[in-house]
Amino acid sequence: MQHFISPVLWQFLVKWLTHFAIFPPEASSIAPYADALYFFLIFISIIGLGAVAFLVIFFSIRYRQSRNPVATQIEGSTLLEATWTIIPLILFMITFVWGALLYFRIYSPPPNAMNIYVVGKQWMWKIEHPGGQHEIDALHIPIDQPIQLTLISQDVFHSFSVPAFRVKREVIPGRYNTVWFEATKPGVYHLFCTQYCGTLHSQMIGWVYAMKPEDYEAWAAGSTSGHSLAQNGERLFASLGCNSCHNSSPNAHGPNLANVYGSHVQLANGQFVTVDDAFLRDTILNPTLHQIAGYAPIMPTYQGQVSEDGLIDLVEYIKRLNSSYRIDQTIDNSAGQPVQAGATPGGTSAPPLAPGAVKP
Amino acid sequence: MEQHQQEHHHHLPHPEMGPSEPTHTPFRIVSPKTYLIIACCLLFLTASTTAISYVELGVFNAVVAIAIACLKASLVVLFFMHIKYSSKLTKLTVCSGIFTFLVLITMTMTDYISRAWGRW
Amino acid sequence: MSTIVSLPDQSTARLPKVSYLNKEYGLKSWLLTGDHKRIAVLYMISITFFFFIGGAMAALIRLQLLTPYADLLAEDTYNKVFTAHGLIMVFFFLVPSVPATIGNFLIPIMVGAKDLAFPKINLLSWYLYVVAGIMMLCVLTFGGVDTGWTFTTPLSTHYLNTNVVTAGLAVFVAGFSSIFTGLNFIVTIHRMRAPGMTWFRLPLFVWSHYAASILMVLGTPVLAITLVLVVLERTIGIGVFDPTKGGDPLLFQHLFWFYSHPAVYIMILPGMGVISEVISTFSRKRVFGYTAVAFSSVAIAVFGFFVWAHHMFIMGISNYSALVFSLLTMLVAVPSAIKIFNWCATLYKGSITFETPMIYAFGFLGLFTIGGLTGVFLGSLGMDIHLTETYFVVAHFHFVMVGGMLMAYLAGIHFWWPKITGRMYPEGMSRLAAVTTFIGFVVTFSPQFILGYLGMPRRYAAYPPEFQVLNVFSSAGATVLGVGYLMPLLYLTWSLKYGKIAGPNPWQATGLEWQIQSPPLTENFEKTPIVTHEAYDYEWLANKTRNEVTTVG
Amino acid sequence: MDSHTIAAQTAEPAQIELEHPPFLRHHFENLAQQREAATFGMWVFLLTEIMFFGGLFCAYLVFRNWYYPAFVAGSHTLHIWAGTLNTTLLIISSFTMAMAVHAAEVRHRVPLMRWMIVTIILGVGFLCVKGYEWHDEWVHHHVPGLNFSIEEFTHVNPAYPGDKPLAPDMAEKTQLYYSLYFAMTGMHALHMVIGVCLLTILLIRAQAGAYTNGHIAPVENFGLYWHFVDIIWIFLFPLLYLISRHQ
Repeated sequence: MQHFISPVLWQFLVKWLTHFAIFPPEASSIAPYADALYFFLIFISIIGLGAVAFLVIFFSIRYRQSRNPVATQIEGSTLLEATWTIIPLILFMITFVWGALLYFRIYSPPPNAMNIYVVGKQWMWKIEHPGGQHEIDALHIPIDQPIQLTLISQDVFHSFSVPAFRVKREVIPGRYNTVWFEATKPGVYHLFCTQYCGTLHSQMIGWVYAMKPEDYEAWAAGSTSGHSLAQNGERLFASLGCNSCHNSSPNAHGPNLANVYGSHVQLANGQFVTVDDAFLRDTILNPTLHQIAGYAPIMPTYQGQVSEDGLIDLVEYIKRLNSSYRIDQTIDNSAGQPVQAGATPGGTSAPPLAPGAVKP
Repeated sequence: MEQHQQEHHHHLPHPEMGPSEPTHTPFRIVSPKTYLIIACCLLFLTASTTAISYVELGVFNAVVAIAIACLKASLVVLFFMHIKYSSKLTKLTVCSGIFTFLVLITMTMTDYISRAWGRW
Repeated sequence: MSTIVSLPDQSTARLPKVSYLNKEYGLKSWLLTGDHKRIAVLYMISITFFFFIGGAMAALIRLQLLTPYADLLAEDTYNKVFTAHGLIMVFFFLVPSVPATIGNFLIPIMVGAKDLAFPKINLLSWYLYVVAGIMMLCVLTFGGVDTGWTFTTPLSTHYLNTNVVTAGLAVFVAGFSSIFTGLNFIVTIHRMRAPGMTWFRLPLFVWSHYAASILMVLGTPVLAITLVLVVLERTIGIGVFDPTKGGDPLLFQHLFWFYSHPAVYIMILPGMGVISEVISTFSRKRVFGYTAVAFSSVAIAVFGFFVWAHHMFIMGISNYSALVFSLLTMLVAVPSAIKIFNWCATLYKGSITFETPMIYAFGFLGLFTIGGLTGVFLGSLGMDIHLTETYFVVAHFHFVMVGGMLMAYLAGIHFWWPKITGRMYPEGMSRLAAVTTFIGFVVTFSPQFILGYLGMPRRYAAYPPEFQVLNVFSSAGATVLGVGYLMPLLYLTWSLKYGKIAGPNPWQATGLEWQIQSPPLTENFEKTPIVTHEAYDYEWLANKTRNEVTTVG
Repeated sequence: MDSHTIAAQTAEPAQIELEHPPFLRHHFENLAQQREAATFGMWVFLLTEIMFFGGLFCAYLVFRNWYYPAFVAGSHTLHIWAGTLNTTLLIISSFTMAMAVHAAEVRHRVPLMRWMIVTIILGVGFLCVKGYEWHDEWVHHHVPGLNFSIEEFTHVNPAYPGDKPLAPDMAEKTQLYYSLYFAMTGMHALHMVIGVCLLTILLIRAQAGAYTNGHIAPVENFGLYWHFVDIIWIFLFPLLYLISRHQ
């Protein structure tokens, strides 16, 4: 625009030649599978379109009025119609099965996936690594390592999309959604919000930095805020007074939370559920909906009192509680020094958790 | 209900039966007695559904309440709204409405119910 | 058969002395009319008006996307522009396009009736449309609305301060306009058929309108109540869709798409009806497999209600549910495939000419095939994850809605223009317009498939620079497309006064509407016709013409 | 008939004959066709109404499954006598409406008007009871969005001393119960108001004998509408008032 006389057309051609791409980079373990299905679909589309185009063009030439002045009336043909009902049906069924398999591949995280939390808000992505690295509109990940994202929005619908990885998941308020991927090539890839989310929707974009594991380690060590999510969670746990009921004493009012993550618990209504991230979050906000059998419904709701980030901290803390000792320690700490929720006062940083906690 | 059918067929005075009406069905006047009996049934069912709701039946409270409501609605549709005496087309119309409503409910509920089955 | 008016052929044709157009004069005679043909004309004027407003919005969108930055329009303006484009094109153009204009004009004639069953309700439907349209224009004038046409909660309910309530109510009112049109069609097709006009003698145009009407009547009210809940949520905060109050925003998606997916079939089915008529007429051959085409319309209508959640695959509906909806989506694609192949087979051993409507119809066949097949991409669960919410979806539904429905609409307008106005349009110009539209369309929307696979999200006011080249192609195509749409506006208006007199049956088509004068009488038929032949019976037509010649000679 | 002479449908044909009474619209072949079309059209409109309320019922079902205790507590605050009374009123009004249609069918003008007046009175009675209930809910701060408070649900309801008070998080969900309660009963009441207005218009015209000359379609179709509104209430009553009353 500055150079009014600049050869726009030439620039355009240069741009075309240098930037033209038909496919985004295949940078995840899933991408080749998605592309394979895409090629199959393109293939059947070309066949279908080719068939239609051929029939239309051929008949138009062969049976144009000048060549075929009188039409021959034909009622129809059950056999032919059955053919072009069944062939598309078979192709569509293949597509269905193939698509379903791919879907479950994309949405079923492997058990060894490393978990990263993503909070969407108008109009930015807040990425929270368990080790305490906080990022805005950027996501650093190691390659060759399955990454599971736990996604939640604190306001409207967003959608987390990394085209190079061929994954996308709606980020909705009030509920954890998850998606996973395993990057295969180091590089920098687009991260888009694809669900219209208000005025600056088109600026809710960022970058995914896929790094070699050693680079990632270096980045993680250099970018940590000093407090892991679990440590923040512990502080919040104490300041909200959770440990006054959730402790290891035999007459505690609430269930002991040590090792609760991943276990099967029975609810007051008799159902059994597996404790996962979503369950933990929901119980903090709507305890009565998830009343554990054997306990009185006395837990207050924390709806509106804890931000989504705070909830992530709490979830992460509870997830990593593997002995009652930690909770009982928390009681002592909190008795001595009450800590403000969410704040990170300088001198009171809790001792590091179990060695595995900060590990990416 | 069957023994109360003292309704008489009553063709409206139309001299030419339109040849355009292959599915023409005569309109039928239902007797007031039928209406009265249906109204009494409806009132009885109202009383019983209220009464039954005070009896502990577990999940069947809801089932019974809905069943009675459906029964009442059917009586209204069949007799007050003359569906019992109407053409197949009108019957089909009612069914299609109920069908689409059920599609809405069941297909939505497949999502809500199976969400609780856990992730894959 | 004696009932059918015989008129001289086109070369010596005169405009009839009395027709629905000159029966009465004055604005009042139009605004208070009960005549389905006049209401159709009123509708045609109104939807053309909204089409060009929506088109202007599209032009702004394409201009904005010429560069990767939010430079022509600011982000909030851009959001308002694409919302206006979506709302206007969906609810004020596509939904009423073929049914309320061509359908309104032709369905009573095709079934051999004097009017629709409820002329006043028909007029009411138009007035509701006008009221809704005025509300929408008010929305645009007083600051716009930026929800996107999908009204996604909680964005629309809590996070925007534009005219969401007015826009929602406008769509609510427009919905009832559509319901009343559908209701009228259903009753007319069931109850007003002429003697001898059995179901399987009905033109396929009527079948497809019947199917679309079922969708209108059963689907639209769900949208209406959903919008009422959105408005209540926004005004007093009732919380049904608000996650902070325990509501569920996904419930909004369920209810919204319960209508808005069938709405796609409301938009496309009438277009399919037009294509059946046009292809048959210009091949001088009955539609191949009439029954299959007729039943595939009904099958689309029925299956159309079972597939809505394919708009929600990535939103977190249960995986089991996603499986079911994906499977049903694949099934609903089959009837469309049947139709396409049956139309192709209709050409076989026909005697084909290439008048303007036929060119539009060929355009429809190609573009709708692409649109339909890319729909299979999106219905396939795993592929949908990558493609949904990108330009691939934009390209897909534009291929179906614009490449399909708009092509069909233009085919229909050109096909029945002689019947509606009594005059022909300039054939050379119109063929040029048809070809221009086709080329413009392909250039505009094909690059968007690639953009979509590259991952460019929809509804972006600005985008990463590497997507620019394809966007430039798309915008360039849009200018061609714009010319293609302006041309008919000009020459059709011109033809109102200067067009050649068409005569009753310029295409030598078999439909009942072609056996009466053009433009028709207010009551359509001088005497109620008695139908003795099937639809698309060209032998019957040839016989009839021969008899007339012998009688006259 | 010579259709040329008959103007657009707004004008009525001038001559009154047996087979062409003034209420036969020009585009119908005969009365039977007109009456069937009218009835069928009404039924198609009622389909629309089914789906209109269907969306609300769907929402109700979802949230009732999720927040059952809140729905129980919410339901227990409603006056069961009012609900039962209203159901009774509506059923009787449906009966009187059916009788009105019957009176029109047998062409008895005075009974037709009497049954219509009774129906109007019953309809207004229903609305009065409903209005009383709404007022009561307003006083108790049960109106979501406007003056909602969970106060009553976190304490024991004196009418149902057996009910345990709800925990605050569940008590918050009663708001959804009330949202749906007001949306559903509000939509229903709106239909009732429209119904009463229409019936008043019909009554005025019935006085002039408009519906006792064989032209019963308006009365008949209004009857269908009225019965439909009754049916909606027949479902609303157990769904809203009778949740777990035995507790």
